[in-house]
Amino acid sequence: MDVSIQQEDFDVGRLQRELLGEDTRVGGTAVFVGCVRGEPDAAAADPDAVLAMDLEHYPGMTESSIQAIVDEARQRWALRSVRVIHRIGKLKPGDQIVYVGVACGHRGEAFEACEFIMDYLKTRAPFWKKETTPSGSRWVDARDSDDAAAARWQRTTETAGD
Amino acid sequence: MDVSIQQEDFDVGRLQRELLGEDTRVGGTAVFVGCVRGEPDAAAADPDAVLAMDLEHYPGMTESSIQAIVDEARQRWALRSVRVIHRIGKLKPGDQIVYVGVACGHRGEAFEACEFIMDYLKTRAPFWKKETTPSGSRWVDARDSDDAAAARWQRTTETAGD
Amino acid sequence: MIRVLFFARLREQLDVGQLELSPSEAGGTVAELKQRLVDRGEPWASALGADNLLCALNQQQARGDEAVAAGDEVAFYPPVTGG
Amino acid sequence: MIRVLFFARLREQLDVGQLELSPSEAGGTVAELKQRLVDRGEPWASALGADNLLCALNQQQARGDEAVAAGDEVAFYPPVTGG
Repeated sequence: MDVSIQQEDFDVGRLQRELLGEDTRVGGTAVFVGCVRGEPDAAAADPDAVLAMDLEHYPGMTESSIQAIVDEARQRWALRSVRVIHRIGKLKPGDQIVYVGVACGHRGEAFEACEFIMDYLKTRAPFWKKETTPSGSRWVDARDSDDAAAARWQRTTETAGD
Repeated sequence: MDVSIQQEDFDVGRLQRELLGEDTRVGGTAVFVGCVRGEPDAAAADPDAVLAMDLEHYPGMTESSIQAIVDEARQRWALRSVRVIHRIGKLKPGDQIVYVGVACGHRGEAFEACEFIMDYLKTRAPFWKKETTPSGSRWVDARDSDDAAAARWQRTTETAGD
Repeated sequence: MIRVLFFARLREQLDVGQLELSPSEAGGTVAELKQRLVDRGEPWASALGADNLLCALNQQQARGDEAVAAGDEVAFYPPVTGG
Repeated sequence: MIRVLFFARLREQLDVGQLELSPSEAGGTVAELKQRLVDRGEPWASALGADNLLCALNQQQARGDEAVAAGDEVAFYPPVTGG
């Protein structure tokens, strides 16, 4: 199972052991963990401080869209193992949101595949963040920089021609 | 303390908690773990199979050269936290060799800084690997691809002009 | 019937998370289904008029010209912000 | 005295990990120190003649033209293979 959507936190140490398994062809693992940024103690000072975050998603499509991204990564790089976990529900600043871990024979492909999955997840997987601040709650706007990050991989395919 | 050289294994879960700390400005962490590749059970079949590895280093210069790489990364990216661990001595296939972890506000800089540190460590830090195989032991040769990986960062500086 | 889902800001603007339409109510394609909803007036017209709105047919991102039939699931949602 | 270190394959080829030279034995620079060792004949000449050999002065990578003085530490070693 490559993809999990869950409310519970995840244990990066246990995931690392699962990623490596007993596979001695693994030369390296690249792991990204995304966290909720915010200022939990700055509530009084800053009306825009993020006090909490709520993550909504589209059950079913979330899993299948991330699995499609993972499948595409498996076609582009020789992944020996891959794992994606995305949390949903109520989170607070400092909490882990997302885990993307890949194990490969060589470090270059591990870094590339991990960043590819994160960039595509950011622009294709149906999650929506709502922040709670002292002045109320608000939906987070999508960022153009995330679209640009995902578009890089498209250009790579075109210019490389393979 | 950013850099450790040690014989003991390291615990990626504990290191992740240290990397995050209580810093709620961290938006993401990128972590690379390098492992010994080999075929521990293929000894009889393959005279070139790696059965074990011994890592020699230059005490003192190892620490200072990696710290210099970390300092350079800190100048190029806004790292909120960084940790490098490199093991020395006798290792076997599947063992963890190296840990590079960085925590940043945003994922792009976390990925870049982590890969930068690994690429420079590969070409600048005075470690030497000696493999034990069924047909004897041999020093590992340096790879041109590692020099090319490190040279990428040089080009980036030149073309960006900052 | 056709199941229609709304998420995040859009769900709040419409104050509805899902509804069911008969194929004749839905029109023939995803885009026509959306137009039928816009034709209901406010808050549908404004909420579904946002030009960055995305849609999916049976949990695959859709362009709009895909045919919609009984048993299908259609979803409308704002740009995604996970990760 | 000047401390001279050898690592990895080079250490094995020379069968020596470190030695001490007086400033007059060492010559004036890192490159001259290396030449004095090469002049000892085999195995020094072959081992230190490898064209990809690296050197460091006081634990900083060196080019060869750096001056060497009493109390300095000079190291010679093959290309690195850590990570």
